[in-house]
Order: sequence, then structure tokens, then C-alpha cells
Amino acid sequence: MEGTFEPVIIGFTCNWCSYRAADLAGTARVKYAPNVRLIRLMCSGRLDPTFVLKALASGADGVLITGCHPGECHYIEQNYKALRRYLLLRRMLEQMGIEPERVKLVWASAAEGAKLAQEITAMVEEIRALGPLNWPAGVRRCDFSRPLAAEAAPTNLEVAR
Amino acid sequence: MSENGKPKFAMYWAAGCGGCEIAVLNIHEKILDVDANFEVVFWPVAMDAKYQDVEALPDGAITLCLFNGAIRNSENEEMAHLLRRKSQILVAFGSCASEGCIPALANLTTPYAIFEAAYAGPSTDNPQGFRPQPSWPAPEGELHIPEFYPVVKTLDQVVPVDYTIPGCPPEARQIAAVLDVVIAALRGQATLPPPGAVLGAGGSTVCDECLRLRQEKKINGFARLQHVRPDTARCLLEQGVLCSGPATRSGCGALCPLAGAPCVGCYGPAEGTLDYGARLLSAVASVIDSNDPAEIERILDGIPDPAGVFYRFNLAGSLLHGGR
Amino acid sequence: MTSPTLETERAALPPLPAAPIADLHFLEEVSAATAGVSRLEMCIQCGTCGGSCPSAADMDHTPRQLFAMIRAGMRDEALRSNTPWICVSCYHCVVRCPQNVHITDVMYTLKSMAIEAKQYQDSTAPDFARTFVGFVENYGRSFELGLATRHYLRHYPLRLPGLAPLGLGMLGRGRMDLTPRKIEGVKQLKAILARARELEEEAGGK
Amino acid sequence: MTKQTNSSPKHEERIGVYVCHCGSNIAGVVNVEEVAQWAAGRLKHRGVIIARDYKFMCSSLGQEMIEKDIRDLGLTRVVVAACSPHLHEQTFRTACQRAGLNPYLCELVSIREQVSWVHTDKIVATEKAKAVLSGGVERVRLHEPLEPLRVPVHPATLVVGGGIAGIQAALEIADSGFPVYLVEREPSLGGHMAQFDKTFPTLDCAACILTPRMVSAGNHPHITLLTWSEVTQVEGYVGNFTVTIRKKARYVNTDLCTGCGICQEKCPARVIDEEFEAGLGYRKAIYSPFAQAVPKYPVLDRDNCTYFKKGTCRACEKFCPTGAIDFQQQDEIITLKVGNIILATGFDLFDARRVPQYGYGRLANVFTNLEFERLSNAAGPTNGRIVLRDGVTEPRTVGIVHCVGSRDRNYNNYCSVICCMQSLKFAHLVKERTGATVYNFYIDMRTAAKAYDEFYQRVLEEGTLFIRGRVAEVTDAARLAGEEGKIIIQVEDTLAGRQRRIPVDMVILAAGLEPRRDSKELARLFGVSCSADGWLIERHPKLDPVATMTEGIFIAGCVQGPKDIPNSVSQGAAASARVLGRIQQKEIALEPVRASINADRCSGCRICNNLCPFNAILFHEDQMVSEVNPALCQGCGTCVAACPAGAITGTVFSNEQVMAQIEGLLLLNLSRNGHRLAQTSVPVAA
Amino acid sequence: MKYLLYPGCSMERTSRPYLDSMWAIAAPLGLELEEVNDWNCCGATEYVAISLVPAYALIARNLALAAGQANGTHTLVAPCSACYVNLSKADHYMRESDTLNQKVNSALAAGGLKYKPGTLQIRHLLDVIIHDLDMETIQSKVVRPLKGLRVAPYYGCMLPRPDYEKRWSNPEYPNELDRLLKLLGAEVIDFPLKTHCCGGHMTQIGPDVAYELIRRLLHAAADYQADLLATLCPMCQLNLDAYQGETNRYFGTHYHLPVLFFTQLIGLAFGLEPEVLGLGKELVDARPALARIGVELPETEAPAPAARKARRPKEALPMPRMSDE
Repeated sequence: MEGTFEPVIIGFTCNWCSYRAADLAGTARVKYAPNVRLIRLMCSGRLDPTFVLKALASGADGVLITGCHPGECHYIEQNYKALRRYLLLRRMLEQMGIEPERVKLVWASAAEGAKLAQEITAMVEEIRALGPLNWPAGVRRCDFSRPLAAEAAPTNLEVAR
Repeated sequence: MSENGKPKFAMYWAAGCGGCEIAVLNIHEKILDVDANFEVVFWPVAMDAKYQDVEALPDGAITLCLFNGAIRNSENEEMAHLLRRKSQILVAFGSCASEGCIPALANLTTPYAIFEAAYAGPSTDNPQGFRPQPSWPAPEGELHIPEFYPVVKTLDQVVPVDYTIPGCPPEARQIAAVLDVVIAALRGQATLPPPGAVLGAGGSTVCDECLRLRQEKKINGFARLQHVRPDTARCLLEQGVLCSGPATRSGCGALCPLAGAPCVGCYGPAEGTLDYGARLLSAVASVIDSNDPAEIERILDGIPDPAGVFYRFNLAGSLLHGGR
Repeated sequence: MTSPTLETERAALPPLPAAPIADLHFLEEVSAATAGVSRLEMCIQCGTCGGSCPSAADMDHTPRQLFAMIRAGMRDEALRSNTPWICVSCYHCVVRCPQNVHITDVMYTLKSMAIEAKQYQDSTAPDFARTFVGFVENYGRSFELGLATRHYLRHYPLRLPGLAPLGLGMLGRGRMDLTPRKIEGVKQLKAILARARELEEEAGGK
Repeated sequence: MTKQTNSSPKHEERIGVYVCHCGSNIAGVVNVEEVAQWAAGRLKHRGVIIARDYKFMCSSLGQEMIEKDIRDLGLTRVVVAACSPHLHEQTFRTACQRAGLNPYLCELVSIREQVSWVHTDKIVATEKAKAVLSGGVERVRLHEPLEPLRVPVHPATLVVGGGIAGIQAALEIADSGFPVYLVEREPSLGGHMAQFDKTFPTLDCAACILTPRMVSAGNHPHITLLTWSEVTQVEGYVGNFTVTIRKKARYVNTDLCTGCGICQEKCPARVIDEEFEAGLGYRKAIYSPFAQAVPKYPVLDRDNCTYFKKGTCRACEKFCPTGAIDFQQQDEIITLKVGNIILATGFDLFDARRVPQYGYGRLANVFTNLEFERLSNAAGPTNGRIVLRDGVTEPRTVGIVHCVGSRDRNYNNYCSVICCMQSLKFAHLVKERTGATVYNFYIDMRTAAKAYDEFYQRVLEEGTLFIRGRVAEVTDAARLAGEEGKIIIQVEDTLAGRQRRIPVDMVILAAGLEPRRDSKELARLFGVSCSADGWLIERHPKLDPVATMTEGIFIAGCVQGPKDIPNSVSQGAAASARVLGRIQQKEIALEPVRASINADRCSGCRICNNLCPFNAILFHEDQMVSEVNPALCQGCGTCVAACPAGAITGTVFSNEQVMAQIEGLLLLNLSRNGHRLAQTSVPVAA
Repeated sequence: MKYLLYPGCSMERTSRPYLDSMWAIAAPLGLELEEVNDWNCCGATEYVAISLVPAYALIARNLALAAGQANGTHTLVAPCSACYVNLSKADHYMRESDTLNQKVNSALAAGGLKYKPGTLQIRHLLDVIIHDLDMETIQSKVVRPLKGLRVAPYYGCMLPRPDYEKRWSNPEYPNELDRLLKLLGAEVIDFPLKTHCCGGHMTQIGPDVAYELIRRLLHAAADYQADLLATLCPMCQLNLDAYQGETNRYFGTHYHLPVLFFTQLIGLAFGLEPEVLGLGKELVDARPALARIGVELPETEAPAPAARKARRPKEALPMPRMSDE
């Protein structure tokens, strides 16, 4: 592979804290690594672990989950649900051979633009050091997104559409 | 149509335990309807047949093919392609074909480790340390055995599939019901469901059929069934026994929970679910009754094998297929 | 673009005197040589440290002033100050500092930098430290009697007779040994310390 | 199979993409023309039929351009790549609405705050802008036309806290003719201000300016006063809160009581008054905290009452001329309906015992600022005589210590705002009344408000001595001649550059302001957020300082952070203006981000039931299904993510929308080879 | 209870009485102390003034040896405050700074050792006595309550500060020693300088500074009418005891305040013989003070708890109550 590896990270943010922290990082012109792409959710409690798997399966090298600090959730305590899911998800991903550095949970209040920027840059560096999320040759070879429709035999039975 | 005018039926057993084959026999006298309405052209368990016989058939000659078992090796995949070409309706029959099932748990490890476990170790007598080789020069000529794939795939990951019948194995009454619909459709008395549909199952989850009493859920600790004596009338999950019922497609009649054992999830994901394990994991984690990271970790220690539990039947069909 | 005329005018002026040398990397250097995080840059000059210090009266500069000097890049003045040598390591300033500056550790850093640069005014304390360390490096243990006599002989010879009763009292009560004790692993200790010194020098700056 | 990554739109969408330059704010880093051209070409098969860039998309010309395209080209979706949705989402939604497009079919993606302002490499920033835009396009395809939720607003308002901020808020609303419930935990209105003697910088008497306000609030026809009461439960949502209040038993029948005070006179139990007198004076077991208390009725302190403790006494009952004492009285539970809530619960004083080196609690003549307020108050325990703890001796030297527990990482990191001015006021009062020598020990003098610095000048002129240095310790251990029997303040005089020991007779500690000890519970009770310190968090620190993130709940005064009286009053008034605006509108529109449950899919597993902090999820036992009450749902989506059956869906942030956005964002991979970009996954219609 | 013991250089010589009394009370208290084999000097405050990495490597050798010897316990007890602070500081900073940790471990490797920071719990002797033992058991062993003895509890600096692990009630006004002494029956004064400095190594390098610090402590203790000072650090004891004469000479004062180790007072209260507790080895004779133990003074002559506490007139304002009382 030529050049350096640039990881892509999908970041999930909470509308009330970390998304605002990202806004603040912007207004304060804090610079951070461009490798992250943020998705706004209403709350870290909205984070369905499926989103994390989906991002990893679709080519992201890491996933950053962010939310309000414990005790500061806009919806009282939903960030704790994110915490519970994250702690369990992390255990499971480890079993699947995915390095724990690739999926991180960071608390960032609306005031912590600089902290969020710092966390992002640090995570990009860590993942850069890990390299791309490499699936074993076998998994890569089997192309799950290949269109299959052409192979089917025609049927003369009546089928609901 | 065949010579006797009956539509052709096939059933094939790929990587799986064979329970699905037995399940078909479990439909009892209904099997007579199969015989009455179909001509069985290929069913290795039930009758002698050669792959060449299938290859010889014109494309689309088989009306209904029930394919059970996952795609573990090149033979499985070849047969999947062959039967797809020859069949009008290809059904992923049972959990292995549709989700990967237990064979797919091997995706958590590598072929090397699998061979080490099978061909070495204390219970294996293999002093020369033989390992399977894809080809071998025998006096009769070069011999081949099917190639062992690095990961287990589901049927629909190698060929397009018309319908899925979930379950490990599918419930006999559900199989019977599906056969009834197909037979009725063949007679023009019914319409087949849209392609891609899941047949022989319900639209909700196992809890819908479970009669155990339920309350709001708060889990303070997980325990394995053998270590606790759960209340016979109350929801098992509420008592810390990890039951997959909430995330598992209904249709089985909640057999396990009603018999006192937690649902293990063999009917697969509910309608519209992209990743079964993630859904179940999210639900279970959400109701852990603690906000303290250390305490949560302690509670999670009660689930020693999360990937194995949440993806017991579903690893090959999941988003990450089992990781690396 | 500056106009050429202005340039010419400027050239005609007499040269300005040189600005005082300010070593603006001094703060970073001190921070880097301190165990843990110094937090020196967080100092708000409130004076809690100077107010708390039991020996402030004898210091050339209060700790607060010293920190301002470090930040101003006044390297020589800071290293020559007696302040770190007067510090008694009581940690009062550390626990009271509203900004959690690691004051005591910074004092240690300044001492070692002063020794390195040979910039202390009074050799009493550096000598004491060296003598102490000498015993420790050779025996693995400290040796009060040797240390005290050697030290007083060199720095307070006139006070030594006055301390005789104290010394005799201690000896008489079995609270002092005439010979140093030695650990078994002196060789091992020396190897460790030699490697540690190499590492310290590798880090540079110091 | 049913696995689909995208649920495809029913018909082909016609999407318009608008990339903003924001002057040079975006265009200076992101090649906006390239982004627009790329979208028009590369995203054509995703439904993008037009992509434009423009100098200022939010300007009227920019908006008109979008509106024209909607009309002329029949756009069904709009994506604007510009600033943060928190800034201009509403602007572009309104523009769409004007052109006849449902406003919720517009998506704003941030390429300013999240791209041009935080990255410097122009090529990489441009590529990231494309990715962000592509995520927005994928997302907008799955948007649904929605209507904002409209809810009626109940005209009554609950004000919690009867200090000056709460009183101000209550009066403003009541004067406009709307009902107010004013709840106060203590027996009387007044709060901390009632304890003060003079107010800086004008030195008006606190009681003189506060008492008329308290009386107006007490008599106001539209204000229902609930003192000695606490809020125990809050349910509902903006416009329709149901609040439960526990009115503690006073053991006094307020219908009969005339407030004559005989009961207090006759009560034999003398108790140190830790609340109003800050521990410096005494009260009785039946008492009214101060003479001007509103309401005038006393309360009986059960824990210290001789009758409740020993079973005999009843002196108050015997002497009461109207028979108002009622030992049988019980706590009363009241339920109220209100449309809006203002929280004005104030602050607690930092406990100076936590700084043991300052000697409070060990050294008799170390006082806190609140103690000194009572000491100097003409209605206080010494009738305003400034004396030592012996109650007799006037101090000849007084040291005032600033920043006690404030601006200190060991305690509270923030500045308590009022202490500098309060300490200057004390210096003036001590000088004026005793002629003592006064020292002020400060880190920085903070007198930043109208007429504040002038007051500092005045105190300087009066001869108060200022020592710039944070006090290190206050001790009675004499070390030098002249220190015996004194309290010694040890400090570095940072201006002189030396340590000083100053013997004084009295020390006043300017203890800082802290959030109420139960502020976290308060936040939880009302569903608002509070910072790690415990101050409630405003919706926006500059532009919306009196609103909270929770619709319908406002904050005023020190509950939001330390502040002086003028600012507390301003906030009380500001909060009431916001509430009045709501009441006048009669109904309010809410973002339609809500969860709903598909009853056919729901298996009644009850996983979600306990996850909602707003109790929006009901369980129907008869049908064994759960249901979301859209009026209570706040749209956090936690239940959506937790539903194991996938039976719960959420508007605006559906699973499909988020998945589509993930695919869109990953359309472009970052450079793996210099700056050339490689394509990875391509989302295809499923 | 089992602990690893790091005695430190002073214990073997200048503070022999501390060592002896510690061993004497270990058995009745049920403390099982196992000395770390071949430990070396902690470097006091001197080594770190010369160079950082060797200073921490010197300390870490002890930690490595102790961790290697961990035999059913990971608690390392240091009776000397200076050793305690150095050991815990090394562990703390090695945990905080990866760079330091790597350097120190690389130095240790030269001696075939390694230490993983955080492996050991480093605690002071007073900490384990007051926090690990049952207070009632201690009280039950008191056969000779130190009644009538006015003791100034003197903690010095390095015990309560900087206190990385938050083991003490307060860095300025800890109460652990106070509580223990009260348990032994002593009258404990509210000693305002309880955590102020004894002069440390300044007796060697700047005696004028040191004598002033010693004078302050002696004066305050005398002012509060203490019979003796109880200490828990060899350096504090040495400075206050051995240099008391020097200090008196320097200032022309005549303080006579015996300074004993708290372990000696525990032993006394437990009824152990003075000789096994190393009593009599102090330079300022403690016998007159100890003679007060058990002497019942007539009620009227009993001194007020705090010497200067004024009579409260009826106008007096209430005093704020301390939260911990």
C-alpha cells in the first residue's frame, strides 16, 4: 500500500452535549484530525449497537460514541444506558478480535469542544497505529454485497409482489 | 413437470446436524401429502441419488427445494449454486441455512485452530499429525476433497433465496403449514408470499407466545440456569437467566421458556432486524440495574461468553459475520 | 510593503541596546524534568505557597516569585536562588495550592538543575546531598554519624564541639552506629543506578 | 430475506443540494464549487437533480434561490451544506415551508463547524465535506413529512424558591394577571437577601428594599403562597405539568393565627438558629424566622419542641389567644396543574470548616460572611453591634479573607462572584461602626459591574489595608511578640514579595457560593441538567441564560450560578417574560421527534417499560403490549435502540435514517495514497 | 494481619526506640510484620535533588523487592514518614507517567528486577493500626490508661501530605493519632501545629532555619501545656528530641518537652515494660512527664482543656459546631 493509512471514524454525538461540543470546537477554531465523520443523535441513549456494527461492516476503521457526562444527561439518565450497552458491546467485539481501541466511549459536555477535539485526534492516532480494520482474507473474498438476483431460476408460480 | 406430472421436490443437507431432516419426518402423516403432490428427485438422506442426476435436469426443473445446512466448504457452495439453478423455489430451511446456526460459531476462530482442535489434542489419536489436504495423489489418480472455507456463510450469502423457514429445527406444525400453502399454490388455490419472506413463523417475538408473568425489567446479576432455581411462573430474564425470547422471532410456541429453559434464539431475528445479536445485546444491557461502571462490569461478568450467547444461531448472518 | 524611505530613515537611527536575555524554553525544561506533571503554567500568583512556607523568611524568593521568574525565562537568577535549598519538603504549599501546582517536586528539579549547572550560591546543601548520596550509593544505606561529622567538619566546624553532647548522648543510648551498614545487593544497586544515570543523560536537557 | 440496509423510498426523490460559502468561512478551506459539482454528478443516481453553491445561503437571496428551485424543479427534498443545524435549521425549514415543501424534508449538514473551521488541509477538507454531504443526502431520502406537535399551555406557573429571584418572577407574572404558585421550603419568603444587612454598592438596607416585595407577593390576588412546602413530584411536559407539593405541618392553624407572637415569647425551648441566624443566634421551638416574615404565621419545630419530645408543655397552646396551635396537624399533599415552571432555589454557603487551616469552628473569633451579615444586622443577635464571639468586645483589628472555597481546585474551581464586593462592604461597615483597622486579603479584586469599582475606591479612601495574597493559614499559635492572644493571619504579601504574619482580633471568611446540597436531586426531579458542580445548566450561556434544555422549565438567580442581587432580579424578570410569552401564545409547537410502538410487532416483553425517565411508556396488561404516549415522549430514542423486537420506531432519527447516513458518510474513503481518493462501498438501492 | 515491612535506615539507629516499641506492640496488636529482604535507603529528600531517574530507581528497588516477596499480602508498611512518602510517591508517579515508569523499570532491569506500579499498597504504620485494627480490641488491651497525661499529637509533614491515595482524614488537621491517643486514655490537646514542619534535614544544612522551626513547635506545645509530644516519624523525633538542647541554647529558652513515639505510648498503655519500649533512650528525659500517668489531680486544679479558653459570658454568641464531633 502506498502512502499512509488514513483511518475513517464514525462518531455518534448527542444533540445536547457532544454535538454542541463539536460546534464549539468549530467556533473556537480548534483543529483536529479530519478522519472523523459525525452523526447527530438526540441522545447517546439512542445509540443502537447495530449502528456500531454497521459502521464497522461498511468500512469504518473505528467508532467514537460520545454523550453527556454521567449525571448530566439531557434526558436525565439515558447516557447510562449507552454506557451499559457500550461495556457489553466492548466485551463482545473483543471476542470477535476487534481491538478495544476501535470503539470508544467519551463523555463530552457542550463546553468541552477542546476536549472532544483532543479525544478525536488521539483516537485517530491510535487507530492509525493499529492499521485498517482487516478482515481475514476469507471474509473479504466472500463478497456479501454482490447482487445475487441474476442467478435465480425463473418461476412460473404466482407470487405476490 | 415430471413424467408423472407431479412437481419435483428436493431436499439437501449442507453443513448442519441433520436435525432439519428429522424435523421433516416429524410432520408425521403430512409426509404423505408431500409424496402425493411431489415427485422426490433428490433427497440424499431419504433416497439414493447422484449429483450428476441433478446436473442432468433442465434448469428450473425442481419446483421446491428445501436446503438445510450452512455453507462451510466448497461442496456446500457448489450444491447451493446447482440447486439454485435447477429450482424454482429455493428455501433456506432451518437455522443453519438461514443464519449459520451453531456451525457458524466457528467464525469466531480460524480454520487453523479448528483443525488443531479436531486433529490434535488429547482426545485425538493422530501420531503422524495428519491434517486434511485439499488434494492427494492416490494410485487411482489425484483425489480431491472439498475446500474448507475460512468462514461459514448462510445460503443467501452465496445464492439468492426465495424463502426462509427459521428454527433449529423448524417446528413440525410450521413445516406442515408451509407445505400446505405451497401445495395450494401449485393447485392455483393460493398465492405464494412475496419473495424474501420468512415462512413458518410469527411476526412478533417469542415473548408474544410465552405465558410467563412479566414486570418492568431490572437486572442485578446474570446466572446460568443450572446455578439458580427460577420462579416457574415469572419471566426468566427478570430473574437473571439470559433468555433470548424478547429478540427472537415467534413461531415456535415459546417451547423452551414454557419448559423452564431460556429461549436460545433459534428462530432468529424478528422482522426487520438487521443484526440479531446487537438487538438482543442492546435490550439486555439497557435493563441492567446500575449506573456505576464497576458494578455494571461486575454484572456483565455473569455473561462469560457474550458473542456465543447473543449470536448463538446468528453469527454468519450478522453484520460482522463473526469478526476475524 | 514598507516604503523605502522609511527603511532609510530607520537605518539612520543609532542601534537599540540589546534586550535582556529571556530563556522562554526554561519553563518547558523545568516541567519536563519534573516527575509527574508540574502544572507550573497554571500558577495564578496568589501567594498561597509563600504564605504557607515555614522557611519563607530565609528564602531569596518566595516560591511564587520563583515561578514567575521561571515563566519569565530568568534561568540564571532562578537557578542561583537559595529558595529550593531552603525548602523543607513539608508539602503544605502542595496541598493548599488552589491550582494544584506540584511545588515540592519543582523545587527538587531546580536543585538538580542548579547542581548540574553549578549555579548555587552556597555549597552547604548540595554538598550534604552529595555526601548523603555517596553513602547510599556505596552502602545502600544512609550513615548518620559519618554524614553529620563529615558535613559539620566542612561547613560548621565551629559548631561541632557544641554538638558533642548530642552525639555522645546518641551514641551512649545506642541511637548511632560508628560504622555504616551495608546491604548485600550493593552490586545490583550500583548496576541499577548506573543504568538510571544513563537514562537520565539520554533524555538530554539535563 | 428481509435484511435490507436501506428501505428504499417509494418513489424517486428529487433532491436539491445547496452548498454555502459562508463568505470565506467555508469557501476559504472547502472548495465549495467542487463539492456542488461532485454532488450533481456522483450523487445523481441517489436523486440529486440540482446542486448549487452560493455566497450566503442563509441570506434572503440564498433562501429565495432554494424556494424557486422547489417550485420550478419540483424538489421533494432539500439538503443544505452550511453551518450547524443549531444555528440555521429553522431558517431553511421555514424557506422550504414557504415554497410549499414540508419543512421536515429539509436537512442541514454542517461543513463549517465540523469541516472548514476545524481542518486546514483544503483537499482533505473538501473530501470530508463531500462525505458529510453524501451522509445528508442518504438521510434526507428517508425523511418523512411531519407536523410539529402542538400542545396547549396551562396559564398557571409554578415558581420554586421564595428568594429575591423567585419573588421577582412571581410578581411579574402575577401582575400580568396570570396565576402563580410560589413554593418556599423555609417558613418565610425572603431567602438569603433577608439575612443581609446592607446591599452593595449603594448600601441600601436589604430589609427596606426586600420587605415591600415580600408583602406584595404575600398579598397578591394571583399568587398562592406555599411556604414550609416542598415539591415532591413533577410529571407531564411543557404546558401541562402536574406537580405534587408536600405542605409540611406548621402545627399552627393559619386561619386562626394572627401572628401576634405570644407563642414565641412563651415557648421555653431555646434553639440555636442554624438557618436564618446562621448559627449565631437563638430562636424558639415555635418561631417565625424574623420580624418581617411573610407569611406572618410561625412554625413549630417538632424536633426541638418540648411537648413532642417529652409529652408535656403545650405552653404555646395555653397562651395562644385565638387557639391556633394544632398539635394534630399533618403534612398536606397538594397537586397542581401548571404550564411552566421557574426554578429559583438559590445557593448554599460553602462550609468553611472544610478549610481547617482557616480555623473556622476551632477559633472562636473566626466568622463566616453570613455570620457577619447577621452580626452587623440591626435586627440580628447583637442588634448590629460588631463584637467578638464573647458578645461584648469590639475588635480593634479585623482581617477579611477572600476566596474561601472558591477559585480553588481543592474545593470549588469557580469564582463566587459576590465575595469581593461583599468583603469591601464588610470593610466599610467595620470601619464605620468600630473604627477598627481592617485588612482585606485578596487574590484579584473583582469589581466588574456598575458602580462597583467606585465602591472599591471609596473603601480604599477610608483606609482599609489591602494585601494581595491568598491567606495561607489562620492560627492561634503565637510565634512572635505581639501575637499572644490574637489570631494570626499568615500570608504572602505578593506585592511586597514576603511572608507576613498579621495579628488580628477577628477574621471574616468570605465563604463562596455553592449549589444547594440537593441540587442534583432538584435537577432529577424537574428533569433538567446540572453541571458537575451542581449548578443548573442554561439552554445557552449567552443567548438563552434563563431557559433550560427542558421545555417549559426556566431558571433564575443563583440556581444557575453565583450572582449578585441585581442579576438575580434581572433573571427573575427575564424568566417571567419567557413564561408570559408562552402563556400568551396559548399553545406551543414541539419538535416532532417521537417514538412509537408497532403493536403488531410488540411482544410485551417489557424491556422498554423502565427505560423512560419521563414515564412515557405505558403497558397494557390486557393486550400485553406497550405504548408510547407522544405527549410525554421527549424523543431521546433510548427505547428505540433497546427494543429487541424492533417494534419501536423513532421519527427523524429512525434506524433506517441512521444506517443510510452511515453508508453515505462512508461513500468516500480518506486518502490512502497521498491525496488521491479511493472509493469503497457504494450504497445501492436495495 | 500480615504486612511487609520497610523499616528504613533511621529505625535501625537514631530511632531504635521506635523499632523496638513497634516490635513490642506488634504481637499484642496481632500485626504480622515481615521485613523486606535487603532493602536499601529510600534516598530521603536528598537523592531527588541530584537526579530524578536514579532517585526513583533507588526507591523502586525496594518496591520491586517487596513485590517479589509479597507473601499473602501486598501491603508494604513504612513506619518512617519520609520513607512512606518516597515509596508512595514513586509508585504514584510511575503510575501517572509512563515515561518515568519505563525509565525506572529499564534501570531496574539492569539489576534483574521489575516493578509494576500499583502492585503494592504503601501505608504508614499508624494507618494500618488505626484503619485495619478493631478499635475495641485495642481499647481492651489497655491496662494502664494514660490518664492525666497531656499529649500533643504531632504528625509532622510527610504523613498527611501529599497523600496521593487519600488515606488520611485531612492533610492539615488529621485526627487519626488524636483518636488513637484518646483510646489509650491520654488527654489529647488540639495542637495547632500538629502538621507543621520539624525542620527536616535543615538541622544539617541550615541549622538556623531548623532551630526556628523546632522552637515554634516547642513553644506551641508548651503554650498548650502539653506534657509531651507524641510522634510517628524518626526525623521529627530526632529533631525535636536531640536538637531540643541546641535550640534552647540558640534562643536562650528552656523548653523541656519529651518526645516519644506513639508506639511507645501504646506499649505503655498496654502495660509493657519501659525497657522493651526503648524508653530512657530519649535525650529529653520523659520520666517526669510519665510520672503523671494515673495521678489523680484534685478537681479544682485540673487545667482547662485548652489553656487559653476564656470563660464564656452570657452575652457570648454560639460557636459553630464542628461537623465531625
